[in-house]
Amino acid sequence: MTAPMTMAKALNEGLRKAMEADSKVVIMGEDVGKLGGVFRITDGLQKDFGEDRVIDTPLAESGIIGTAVGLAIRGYRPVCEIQFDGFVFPGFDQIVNQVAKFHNRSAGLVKMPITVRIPSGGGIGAVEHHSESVETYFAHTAGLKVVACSNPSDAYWMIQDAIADDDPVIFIEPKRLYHATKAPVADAPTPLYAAKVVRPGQHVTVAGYGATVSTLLESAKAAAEDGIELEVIDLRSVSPLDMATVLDSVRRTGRLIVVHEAPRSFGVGAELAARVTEQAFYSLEAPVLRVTGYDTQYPPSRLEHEWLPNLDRVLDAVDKIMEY
Amino acid sequence: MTAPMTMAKALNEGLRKAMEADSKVVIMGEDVGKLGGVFRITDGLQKDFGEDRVIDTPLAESGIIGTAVGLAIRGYRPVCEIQFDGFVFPGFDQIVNQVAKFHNRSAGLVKMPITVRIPSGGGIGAVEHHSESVETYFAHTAGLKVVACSNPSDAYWMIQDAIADDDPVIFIEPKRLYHATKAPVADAPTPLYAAKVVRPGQHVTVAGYGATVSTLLESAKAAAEDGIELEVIDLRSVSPLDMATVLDSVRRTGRLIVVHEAPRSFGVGAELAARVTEQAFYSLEAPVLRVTGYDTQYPPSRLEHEWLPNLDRVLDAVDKIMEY
Amino acid sequence: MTEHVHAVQPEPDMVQLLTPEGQRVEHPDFPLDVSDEQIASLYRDLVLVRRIDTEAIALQRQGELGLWASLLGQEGAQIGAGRALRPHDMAFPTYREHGVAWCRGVDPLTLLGLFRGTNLGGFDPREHNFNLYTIVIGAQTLHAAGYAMGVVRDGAVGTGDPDRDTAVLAFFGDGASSQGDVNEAFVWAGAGNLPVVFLCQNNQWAISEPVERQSRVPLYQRASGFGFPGVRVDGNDVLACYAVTRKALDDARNAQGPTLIEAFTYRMNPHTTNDDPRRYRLGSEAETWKLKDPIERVRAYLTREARLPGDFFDEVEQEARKLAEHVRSGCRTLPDPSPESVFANVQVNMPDELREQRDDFVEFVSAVNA
Amino acid sequence: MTEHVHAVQPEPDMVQLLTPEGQRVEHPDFPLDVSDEQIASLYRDLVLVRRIDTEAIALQRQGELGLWASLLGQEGAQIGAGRALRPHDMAFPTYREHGVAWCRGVDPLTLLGLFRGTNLGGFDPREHNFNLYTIVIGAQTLHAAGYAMGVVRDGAVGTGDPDRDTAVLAFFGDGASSQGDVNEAFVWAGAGNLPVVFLCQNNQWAISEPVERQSRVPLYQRASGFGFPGVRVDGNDVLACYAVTRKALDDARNAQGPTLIEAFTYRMNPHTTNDDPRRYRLGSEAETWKLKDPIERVRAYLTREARLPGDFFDEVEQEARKLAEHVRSGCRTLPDPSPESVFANVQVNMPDELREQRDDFVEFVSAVNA
Ligand SMILES: Cc1ncc(C[n+]2csc(CCOP(=O)(O)OP(=O)(O)O)c2C)c(N)n1
Ligand SMILES: Cc1ncc(C[n+]2csc(CCOP(=O)(O)OP(=O)(O)O)c2C)c(N)n1
Ligand SMILES: [Mg+2]
Ligand SMILES: [Mg+2]
Repeated sequence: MTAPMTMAKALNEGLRKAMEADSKVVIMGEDVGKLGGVFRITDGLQKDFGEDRVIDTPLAESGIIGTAVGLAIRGYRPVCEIQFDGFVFPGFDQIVNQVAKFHNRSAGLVKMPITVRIPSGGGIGAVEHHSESVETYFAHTAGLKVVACSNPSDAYWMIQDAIADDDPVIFIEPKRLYHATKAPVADAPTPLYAAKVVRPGQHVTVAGYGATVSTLLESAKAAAEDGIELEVIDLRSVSPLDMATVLDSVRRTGRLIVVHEAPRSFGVGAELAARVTEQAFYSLEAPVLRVTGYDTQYPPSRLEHEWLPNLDRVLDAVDKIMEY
Repeated sequence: MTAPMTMAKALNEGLRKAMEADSKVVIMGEDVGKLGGVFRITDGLQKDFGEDRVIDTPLAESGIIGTAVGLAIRGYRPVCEIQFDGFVFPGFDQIVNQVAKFHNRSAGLVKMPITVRIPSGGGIGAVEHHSESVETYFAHTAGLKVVACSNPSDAYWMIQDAIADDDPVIFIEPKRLYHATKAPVADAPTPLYAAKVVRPGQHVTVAGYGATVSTLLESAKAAAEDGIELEVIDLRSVSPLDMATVLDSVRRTGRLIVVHEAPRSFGVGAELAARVTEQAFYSLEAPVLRVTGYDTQYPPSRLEHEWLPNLDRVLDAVDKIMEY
Repeated sequence: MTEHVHAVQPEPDMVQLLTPEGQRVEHPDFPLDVSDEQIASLYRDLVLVRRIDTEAIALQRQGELGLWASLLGQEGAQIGAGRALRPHDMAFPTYREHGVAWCRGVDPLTLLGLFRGTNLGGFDPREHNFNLYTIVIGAQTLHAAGYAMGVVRDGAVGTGDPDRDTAVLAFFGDGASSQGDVNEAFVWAGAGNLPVVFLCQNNQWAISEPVERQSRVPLYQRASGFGFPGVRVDGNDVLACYAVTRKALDDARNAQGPTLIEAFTYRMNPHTTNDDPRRYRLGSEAETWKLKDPIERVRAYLTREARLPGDFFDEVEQEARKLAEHVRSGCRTLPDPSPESVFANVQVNMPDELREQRDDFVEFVSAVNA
Repeated sequence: MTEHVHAVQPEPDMVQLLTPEGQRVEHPDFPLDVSDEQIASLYRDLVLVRRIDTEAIALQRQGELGLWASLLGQEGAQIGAGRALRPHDMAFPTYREHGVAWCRGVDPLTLLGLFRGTNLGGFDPREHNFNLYTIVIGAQTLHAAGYAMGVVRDGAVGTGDPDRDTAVLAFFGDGASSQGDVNEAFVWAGAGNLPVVFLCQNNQWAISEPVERQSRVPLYQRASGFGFPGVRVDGNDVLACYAVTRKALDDARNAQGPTLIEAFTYRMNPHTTNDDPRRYRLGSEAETWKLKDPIERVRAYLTREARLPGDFFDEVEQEARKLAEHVRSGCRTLPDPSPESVFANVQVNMPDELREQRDDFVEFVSAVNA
C-alpha cells in the first residue's frame, strides 16, 4: 500500500512505470508534452523521457491513431491520448478499420499493442463533446478491448497492464474522478479483464464501471439502511466481459441492475441483460434493469447531474426490481 | 402493384420520385453521377437532374457528410451515398458529432434532413471492408434514425420516406439483395418506423431486418415442416424500434430469436433481448436467443456463408429455444 | 523554461495598413479608402468586444460561467473580418469568434448559454447569418463549404447583383489547419470553385502547442496546393483585416472562388479560463505582442492623425460600461434549461420510446426539486 | 457521351528521361547513369509484372479470384519506384501496387489470397518490408508517417551509413489526395521532417471520377503548402520514376525530409474487374495513352539504342510464361481458410467468450461439410 493519491497521480505514476519498463512505449497526443495534458495526466513525463517519447502531435486525431499504427508496425508500443471523449470520432476510422483489424489482416503476424486513453464521461460542468461515454462503440468492434478504471489503485495497475497487453486497448478514464478522492495503491493488481465484487450483498446485484461504481457504493449504503443488501460489481472490463463473476452473483441474488452513463439503448446494459438472461434464465427473479444516460444528446451541464445515473435513480430501480 | 423489379431498380425509382417531389433534394457521393454508383442505384439520375443535383464529390467521406450539413443549413435535403459500409467510418465524426447533434445544438431551430445511404452487409464475396454491418454504431447514437429495407417494395417507399423525414436517417441497403430477386412495388407504403409481421406463427417469434429477413422466411418454411410455426418479423426500423409489434408477438409465442449479421456483442439483438425481457418478463418461456455474426472481424469471403446467420444456424436456435 | 522561439516569422509581405504606432500605410494590392468616421466606428467595435470578453472572464471567475474562451488580442482580426461581411453573407465561427458575432448583430448574451451550461448554443444560425459555435476542431469548415455549394445552387454567386451574390466566411485556428476536415474543405472549395473564404486566425498557439508543431511553413501557403490564393495579413491591424477580407469576399461573390487568409495574431490570454499558459510559454512573449495591440494603434491613429476629441473616447467608454452591465445582469438571468427541453430537440419527431424516458426524467427532476 | 477533356495537362517541366519513342533525354535535376544491362533488367520487371496482372485478370474471369485491381499502364511508375528502394526501406502500398510487391521480392501468390478470399492479406509486412495492402483509401499514408517516426526514433536516418539510414515510401492515388488522412500525413511529415516519400500515382481516374474532381491544380503542387518539395514525373517512364524516387529516398534517408512525387500515368484497365469504364470514359482516351506505353518505349530503346539481340526478349518472354504458369497453378492450390483461423487472430489473447463462439462455429462448419 502506498500513500493515498488521486487517480490523476496514479495514472501519471503508472505511465511512468510503463515507460521505464519498456523503452518502446511512446506517449502521443495533443498537449501531452510541456503542458502534461489538459488534465495533467502526463505531467513531467516529457521532461524526464524526452520529446521523442512524449510527443506533442499536430491537432488531428486520425493522424494520432494512424501514426500509432505505423509506430506499432515498426515495433513501438504507442499510448495515444484523446483529449476528450467526443474528440475520438475523427480518429474512429483508424481505430475501427486499422487498429482493430490489422492483427487479423496480417494473420496474426503483426501486433497492435496500442493503448488509447480517453478521459470520459460527464459531471464536470463542461461544454458539448466533453462529457460523453463512447465505450459501447468500441465494445461492439471485434479486435478491441475496452476497460475502465474506477479508483486510483486500479488506475495505476490497469494502465500498466493495458500498455503491456499485446492487443489494442481502449482505456476509459472517468475524468470526474481524476482529482475526486485520494486512495492508496494496492501492492498487486487485480487481473485487467476481471470484474470485482466491491461490496457483497444478497438481495440485488448492481454492476457498473468507471465513475458509476462510487454511485453504486453510495446506493448500497443507502439501501442497506432499508435492509436491502446490494452486491456491487465493478466490471472494470467492458470488453471482454467477466461473465463468470457477474453470473455467480446473479445466481445468488436473482436480480441485476446495470448502470452506465452512456445512453441506454444499444449500450452495455443491453449486452449484460441479454447474456445474463440467456445464461441464468431460471435464476432470475426479475428482468435485468438499466439505470443509464437517456437516449438523448448529452444535456447542457446545468442538467447533467439529474441526467446522469445517480443515487436516487439507482434506488428507484432497486425498489422496482424488488417488487418482482 | 407495379411490374416486378429488383431492389436496385426500386431504390433508383424511389430516389427519382424523391427528387421530383422536392427540388431541394440533392444526391452526393463517390461515383454517383456518370457511373450511377458502383451498384447503379443512382443510374441515370445525373443525366436527368443535372450535375448540380447529382454530385460526384471528391473522395472523402468526412467531406461528403460535412458538406451535407452545410447544405442542410442552407435549406437543402442531401442524400449521401457511402460507397460501402466499411467506408462510413472516415465520415463517422461528422455523422455522430454534427448530423446527430446539430438540431439539438440549435434548440430545434435547424433541421438536418440528411439521408445517408449505406450499401451494407456481406454475402457477395467481396474483399475487406465491403461486407460489414454498421447499423449498431448509429442506433446507439441519439439523434439518428436507422432503417433497413428487405425487399423492393419497402426499398421504393422507405427511401422516399427517409428523404422526406426532417430528421437524419441512416438508410441501410442490404447490398446482396440489390439484384437478388424481383418483386412488385405495393401501391402504398408501410409506415417507415413500423415493424411488419411478414409471416404469422404461434411457436417462436424470429425478428430480423434487411438481408436476414429472407433467411428467416426460409427458416420458417423449413421449421413448419417439423410442425414448428415461426412468426417472422421484419423490424424495418432498427432505431426507433417498433416494440409494440415485437411485444405483441412475443406475448403470444413466449419465445424470441433475434437475427442480424453484425457481431453479436453489443448489437441489436442485445437491445431487443433487454427490452423484451423487461417488458414481457412473465410472458417469456425462454431467454431471447441471438443468431448473429460472430464477435470477429468479418472473415475472408471463402468462409462468409458459414459465418453469416443462415438457415441451419437459425433452425439450431429454434430447436434450442423450444427445449425450454 | 527556455524561451520558446517561433520559427515561423511574419513575412515582410504580410499585409499591413496601420502600423502598431498608428501610422496609415498603403499596400498596392489592397487599396483602402476609409473615412475617419469608419475607423472610429471600428475602434468602437474593438473596445466593446474587448469589454464583452473582460466581463465574460469575470463572470467565469464568479462561477456564473463554466468556461470562457477569450479573444483578447484577436479583436482586430475578428472585427476587420466581421465588418467586411454583408448581411446576407454567412459566417461559420469556432468557439472564439465573439467579435464576429458582435459584427453580425448577435447579442452577447446569446453566446453565454453555451458557456453557462444552460444550452448548447440554442440560436438559429440563419437569424444573423452566423452559425452556432462549433467545438469539434475544423468541422465547421466543411459546413461552410457545403453551405457555399448551396449558395451556388441557389444561383446566388456571380450574378453581379450585390444584394444577391453571397459569400461564406469560415473561421478556424492555426491548430485546426492540421485537421483532415479543414484540408478536405480546401479540396471541396478549390475543386468546386466555391464562394467561401477561409480565415485562419493564427494566434501562434493551439492550447500549449506552438504553430510549428502544425507546420514549418506559413499557413497561408497551404492554399496554393489546393488551387486558390493565400494571403497573410497583420491580424492585429483591423484595417488590413477589413481590406483583405473584403477583397476575398468580393472575389467569392464574383465567382472567383475561395481564398485563404492567415491573420497573424496572438492569443494574449490563456486558451480558455481552464488553461495555465505559464506551463508552456513565457510572459515575455505576450509582452512583445502587447506592443502590437490591435486597439492601441487605432486609438493612436484617431488621436494623432484624425485628432478625435477626447469625449469620443469617453462616449465609447460609457457605452462599454453599459454593455458590460447588460452582459453581467443578463448572464445571471439566463433561464435554466427545462428537463423537457433535453428531449424535445433530440429529433424533430420524437419516437414513443423517448416519450417514456422524457416523462421518467421530468418526473424525477420535479421530485428532486420538490 | 462527350469526350472527357482533362483540364490538368502534363507540365512541360514533368520529369522525363526516356521519351515514348525510346529516346534517352537528360534532366538537369535528375542525372541518371544507368547501364543498358540495368535498363534491360527493368524491362524484364515491367514485362513480368504485366504478365502477373494479365494472369490475375484471367483467373478472375475463371472465377478463381473474386476481384482484381489491374496495374496495366502503371508498370513504369511501380517498377521505377520499387527498384529505387533499398532492402531495409519500407513501402506502404494501396491495393494496386503489384509491381512494387514484385520489386520487394513478394511472391505474386502472396497477393492473391486477398483477392481470392482465402485471407485478408495474411503476410508479415516486415518480411519484405512491404506493408499489407490497404483498402481504406489514404489510411496507409498515416501508417507510413508513423513508421517514419519510428525510423527517426531508432536513429536510422541521417547517420550517413547507407545500411542504416532508412526511408519510407507511401503510395496513394489521385483520388486519395482528397482524403483527410493523406493531408494529415503531409502535416506530420512536413512538421516532423520525417523520412517519408509520398508517391501519388495519378492515373487520371478514381473509379469514374476524373482527377479534376479532386483538384484543379496539379497534385504535386500540394506539397509546398505543407513545407516540402513536390515533383511531377512521367509515370510511364520507368527511368524517370527510378531517378526521381531514388533522389527523394536519398533525401529522406539523409534527414532532408519528405517529398511528394506525382507519377503522371493512366489506368489502362477498368478500376477493378467489377468496373465498366465505358460508362464514364471514351476508349479513345486509352488509345492516346497506349502511345505512351511504359514497356514499349523501353523495348524500343533496347532494340534501337542498346541493340540487344532478339533472344533477350525471347528469354524474358520464356520467363514470363513460367511465371504465368506459377501464378495459375499456385492460385488454384491456395489453401482455404480454416474456421479456427477466423477466431485465432481476432486478438493475440483470445477471451473465453470468443472460445465458445469459436467452438460453436467450428462445429457448425464441420457439420455442414460432413
Ligand atoms: C477534434 C478536436 N480535438 C481536440 C479538441 C480540443 N481542443 C479544443 S481547442 C484546441 C486547440 C485549438 O487550437 P487552434 O485551432 O489554434 O484554435 P485556438 O484555440 O488557438 O483559437 C483543442 C486541441 C477539439 N475541440 N476538437
Ligand atoms: C475510404 C474509402 N472510400 C471509398 C473507397 C472505395 N474506393 C475504392 S478505390 C476508389 C478510388 C480510388 O481512386 P485513386 O485514389 O485514384 O486510386 P486508383 O484506384 O485510381 O489507383 C474508391 C472510391 C475506399 N476503398 N475507401
Ligand atoms: Mg491557435
Ligand atoms: Mg486514380
